[in-house]
Amino acid sequence: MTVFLIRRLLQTAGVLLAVSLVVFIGLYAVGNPAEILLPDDATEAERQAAILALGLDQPIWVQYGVFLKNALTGDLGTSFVYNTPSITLILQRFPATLELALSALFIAIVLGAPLGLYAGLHPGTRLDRTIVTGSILGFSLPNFWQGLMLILVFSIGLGWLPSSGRGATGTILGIETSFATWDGIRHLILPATNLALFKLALVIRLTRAQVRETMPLDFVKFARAKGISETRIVGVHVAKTIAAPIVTVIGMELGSVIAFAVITESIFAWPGMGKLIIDSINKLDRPVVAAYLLVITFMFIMINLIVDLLYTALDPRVRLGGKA
Amino acid sequence: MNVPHVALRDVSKIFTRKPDFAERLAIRLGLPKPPVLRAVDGVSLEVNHGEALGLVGESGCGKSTLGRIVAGVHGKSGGEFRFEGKEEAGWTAEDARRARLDIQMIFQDPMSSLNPRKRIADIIGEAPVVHGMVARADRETAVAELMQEVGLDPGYARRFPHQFSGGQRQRIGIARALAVQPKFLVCDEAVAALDVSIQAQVLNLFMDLRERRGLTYLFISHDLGVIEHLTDRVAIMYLGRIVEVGPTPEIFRKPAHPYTQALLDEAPRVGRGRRVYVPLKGELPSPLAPPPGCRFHTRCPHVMPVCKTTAPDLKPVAPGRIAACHLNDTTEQEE
Amino acid sequence: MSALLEVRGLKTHFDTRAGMVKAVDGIDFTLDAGEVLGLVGESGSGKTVASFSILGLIDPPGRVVEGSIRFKGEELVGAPVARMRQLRGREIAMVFQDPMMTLTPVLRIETQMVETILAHEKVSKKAARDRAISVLARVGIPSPEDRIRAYPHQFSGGMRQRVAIAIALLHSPALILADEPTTALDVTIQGQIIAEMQKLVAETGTAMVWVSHDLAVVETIADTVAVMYAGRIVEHGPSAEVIGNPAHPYTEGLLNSIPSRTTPGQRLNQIPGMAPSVLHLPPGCPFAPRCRHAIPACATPPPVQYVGAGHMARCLAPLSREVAS
Amino acid sequence: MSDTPNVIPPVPTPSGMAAATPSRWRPVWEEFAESRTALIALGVCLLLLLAAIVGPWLAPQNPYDLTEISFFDSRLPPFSVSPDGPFYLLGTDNQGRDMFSAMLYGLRTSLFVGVASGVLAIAVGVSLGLIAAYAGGFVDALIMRIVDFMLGFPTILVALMMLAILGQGVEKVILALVVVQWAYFARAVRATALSERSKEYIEAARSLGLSHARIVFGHLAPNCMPPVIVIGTMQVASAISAEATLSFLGLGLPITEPSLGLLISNGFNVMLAGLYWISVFPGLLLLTLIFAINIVGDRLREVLNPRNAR
Repeated sequence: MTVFLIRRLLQTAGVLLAVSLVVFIGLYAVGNPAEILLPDDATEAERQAAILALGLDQPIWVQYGVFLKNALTGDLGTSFVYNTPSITLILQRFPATLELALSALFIAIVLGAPLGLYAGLHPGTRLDRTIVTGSILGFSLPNFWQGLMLILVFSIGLGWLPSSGRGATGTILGIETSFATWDGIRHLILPATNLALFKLALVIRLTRAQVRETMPLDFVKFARAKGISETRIVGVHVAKTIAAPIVTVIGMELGSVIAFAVITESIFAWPGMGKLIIDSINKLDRPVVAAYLLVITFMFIMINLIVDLLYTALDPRVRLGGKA
Repeated sequence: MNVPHVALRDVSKIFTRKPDFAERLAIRLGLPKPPVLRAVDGVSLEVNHGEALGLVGESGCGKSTLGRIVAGVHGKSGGEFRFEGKEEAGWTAEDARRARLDIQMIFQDPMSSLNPRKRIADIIGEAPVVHGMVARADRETAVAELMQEVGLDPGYARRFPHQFSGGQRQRIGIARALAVQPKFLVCDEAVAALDVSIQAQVLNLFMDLRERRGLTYLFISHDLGVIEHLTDRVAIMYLGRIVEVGPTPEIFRKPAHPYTQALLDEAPRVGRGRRVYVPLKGELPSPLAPPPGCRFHTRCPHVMPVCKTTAPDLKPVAPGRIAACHLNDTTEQEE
Repeated sequence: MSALLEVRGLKTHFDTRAGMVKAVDGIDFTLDAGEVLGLVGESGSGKTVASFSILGLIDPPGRVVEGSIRFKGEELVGAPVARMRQLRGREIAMVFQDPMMTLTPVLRIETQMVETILAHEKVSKKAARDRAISVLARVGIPSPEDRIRAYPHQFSGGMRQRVAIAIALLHSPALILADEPTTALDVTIQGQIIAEMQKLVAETGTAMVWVSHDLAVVETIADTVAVMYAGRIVEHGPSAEVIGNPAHPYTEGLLNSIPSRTTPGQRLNQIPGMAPSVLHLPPGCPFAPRCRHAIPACATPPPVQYVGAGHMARCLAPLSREVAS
Repeated sequence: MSDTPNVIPPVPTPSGMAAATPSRWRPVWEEFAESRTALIALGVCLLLLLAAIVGPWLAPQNPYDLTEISFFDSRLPPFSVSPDGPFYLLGTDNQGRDMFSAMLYGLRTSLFVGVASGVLAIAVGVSLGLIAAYAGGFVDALIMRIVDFMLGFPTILVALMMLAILGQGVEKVILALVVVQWAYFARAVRATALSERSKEYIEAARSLGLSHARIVFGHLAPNCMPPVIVIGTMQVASAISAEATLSFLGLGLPITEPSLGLLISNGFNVMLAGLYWISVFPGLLLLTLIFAINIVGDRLREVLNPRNAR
């Protein structure tokens, strides 16, 4: 366990450093933010003042050093565009994105796991083939186009659901969320569906593959030979065996769902981190992009850590740090 | 004849995982070091020209690792390896090549020991052509002759391994080894995966080859019946060490080590009828943490206090026989 | 009194891509209460499929296509799934070949034992647990009250096999099907398991079918031996008779193939060729192409002939016929 | 005693094998062909590939030659006949481009980007994976840390950031896709190579004194190919999808080299006004292409999986 923690700590530091370096260098090479921020008719003096104020006159390594030092104190720079600390900007948008991501993951698991389980238990049947083909279709649909089609059909065609923005929010248990109001939920349905579809396909395929791999194993046959019911075999023996890998993958996917929200948020004008980042890229708002990447990296590492711990809890054979 | 074909002195093989940075840090903080697996622990053994030496032991005793060291598939961690009297450290490139090709290996698993994507002709014919023993133009003839020698129809040379049965695949493996004209075969459980009737065919083939080519064998097996039938001398291993060596008939008649005794008692043999088993007690200790003193003391029916502290040395117990057991000490002291 | 188990004309076939695999193709045998039958054969002979057929544990594409299996007079072929479930683990128990694979890795030994008891009996969890502990003690697991909380991976192979045997014994079944239970174990551990099984059979009077490829192992424990070849039983009789005085040329060939039966260094008296594919069996005796005594008449299905008391061979010209008459 | 010959008489080949199988791939193909869906999908793939190759000769107009485009024909619905004469099977876009022609050109670009990035990613990933597996130690650790790092982040995010830095362009998109894809191949190849390396045929090759290069490329590499084929197929599909997404977000291809994704993006702006065809038809074509490739890939996965071998 100690080894595991030390290793993780070192990895986290290394990855964050690497990402910060890559991000910083990458962003430095793009355009000159001063040019974009200033009106076209700005004087040379105004331009110099802006460059000075933004610290753009310093050599690149000095800028990086300042950037790192500030990052360690939680200051990831101030947005050129909004003139607010970029970390504040991102954290403001975070709840909306998280809400979207969790809804999508929820849909994917609730629909995907039973479908995958059924398909895995009845391989080769008509329904199995339909589910499998459907799941291939699911991950073949380009996410953005599928979003457009959802809007075309349900907003424009049928007029059932709103196509853009986040609806009214309310408070549940002190958390401000769309789930509190009907309007909020209505606004959430299409983007959540859009984001869920890809992961739904993944959950189906993963569950099916795991079930198919587990069912022919000797211990399932031995459980049958003991005379226990099929329900208990599938519900306890098989389910517990495949839980660890499935939970791991789904957990990892939470990060990817948050990242993928970039596209969904652009299409449905959802005011989350993803939309912010696309806007910031287009406006060359360097501090926000940098802060976003660092926040996302940190989040990924935390998610991985939690998933690893969860895996240990679910599978008795795994002991962290090779202490078995 | 006086110089052994292969001689090992105090050979050991240690498997460790190099600790990464985090683990080194943890060790510095006072955590235990990662376990070290001494698969082979100070083994000395000589195999003479033309003899068939058996190597017996249970799973995890290091017999396969020892075989691979002899065949040059694994390197050793320590000790001396002499090939025809010459120590490995003093080999020229030509010596090394000769030693490597002279000793060939026959593997256990007929499924995984043949490259599934190569045709039989390529499997058998590749090495001799690479080493210039056979001209490329003569490859086909050479392959056909080898296939014939091991009892395969040369007409099958264009086929792939999956088109053969287990016994036939084992013959292909034998032909592959023979292709570089070895004088020494290391057979690692070479018939363990085969059905009894097929096993008999392959054992006969080994005996024929020995006669025809004057081969030296290191025959590794857990099957005492096979060992008794095929070998002249036998060495018994337990947890990385050799506990007894001697001529096969004598050891089978009167083993000098309690472990050998237990193995012989417990191997079921046809024709003994129904009998009540009095098995050896206890489990095989983990090779990661072998017991101190005599490694067999945790299971030995004759265990004495000295066995728990002092490891017995291999000592002569009869002409041509050595064994590592404190029981033999006492008789010596009485003399 | 009727036999405990009566198998008649059992055929289990597998409909595969390559064709119909007749893994078990018409076998008959009976087993009395307390009798131990050794079912011997080489790989692919159908011995394992035969034992799984008895419990109805054949997975598709396999299927019992014909025949009858009567257990205590009750027909098992075509019996309702619910009825089979009642019998499994309670009346007929099974021990598998690979002890590393038979226990569910993520469940405690306790869970796996208690659920087996509760599946067949209405007892309290506490009572079930106590019984599980006592059975573990009986099969030689040290400090069972602690070890029952462990997971399978915390046991060695030999210990896991003991746990599997304990699970089989939970309901004192009338019949145990043991499918190569010692094949995956080391010699000294095999010795322990055989000794354990010998003791249990003697104590409980359970009947047993011991499936094995190893005649030597079977001889130590079985009352009668049935030898299978290409999906059929070719010889069946008291174990001393079958091994000491084989009637079928295949049995004789098998015995001759065992190295320890021949003087060391001598060529073994091998059976030539290899077992036929059960996809394309010859119409007559399947062993005829490899048989040194084969005659042209062997191209027709061989008759069952008795060569001694309860000693049959499916052969036109059994080797020890003169003994019978 | 020796009346039984030592040599096994040549026996007919064991069960179920074709008498003299000329190659190991034949049974794979036969099993593949058992699925009608997969065969149809393969047919669709080949058809689309052909259409992309001969597209410029097939298209009624060159959609990027401004002289051929009539602005007066803009935003015509499908099956329109313009007063000037041309027939627009799938309608026209904002600038009066024939959608059918634009889609043929777009398909060409999309497929090129997908296949090119796939091939390059395979070359990079397979080499690094093999090196990692065979070298072991520090090299292995270094390569695999980078792979873990790459796989830790979602493809689309990394590609997005790279293009934000690099700017638009076909070669830049391909570069970004190679960067995000090679790690999948490296991981798969390394895993297979590690399990193959421990097999006895590799030990046999060593015992026979064959050189390292011969063992790696002659023995190890060919046995690591099945997962590469499967992942390669799927990755081409996902590269096409990723490129479309990036172009849609305005970060992929420049407007001068429109792929299917860019066509969809152009249509998005007018879709809300009811001009559905500009977005829907390229989208359907894109979906068909990706779906067909994925079905082929899925079937290959099923057929090549050693676990499913019968």
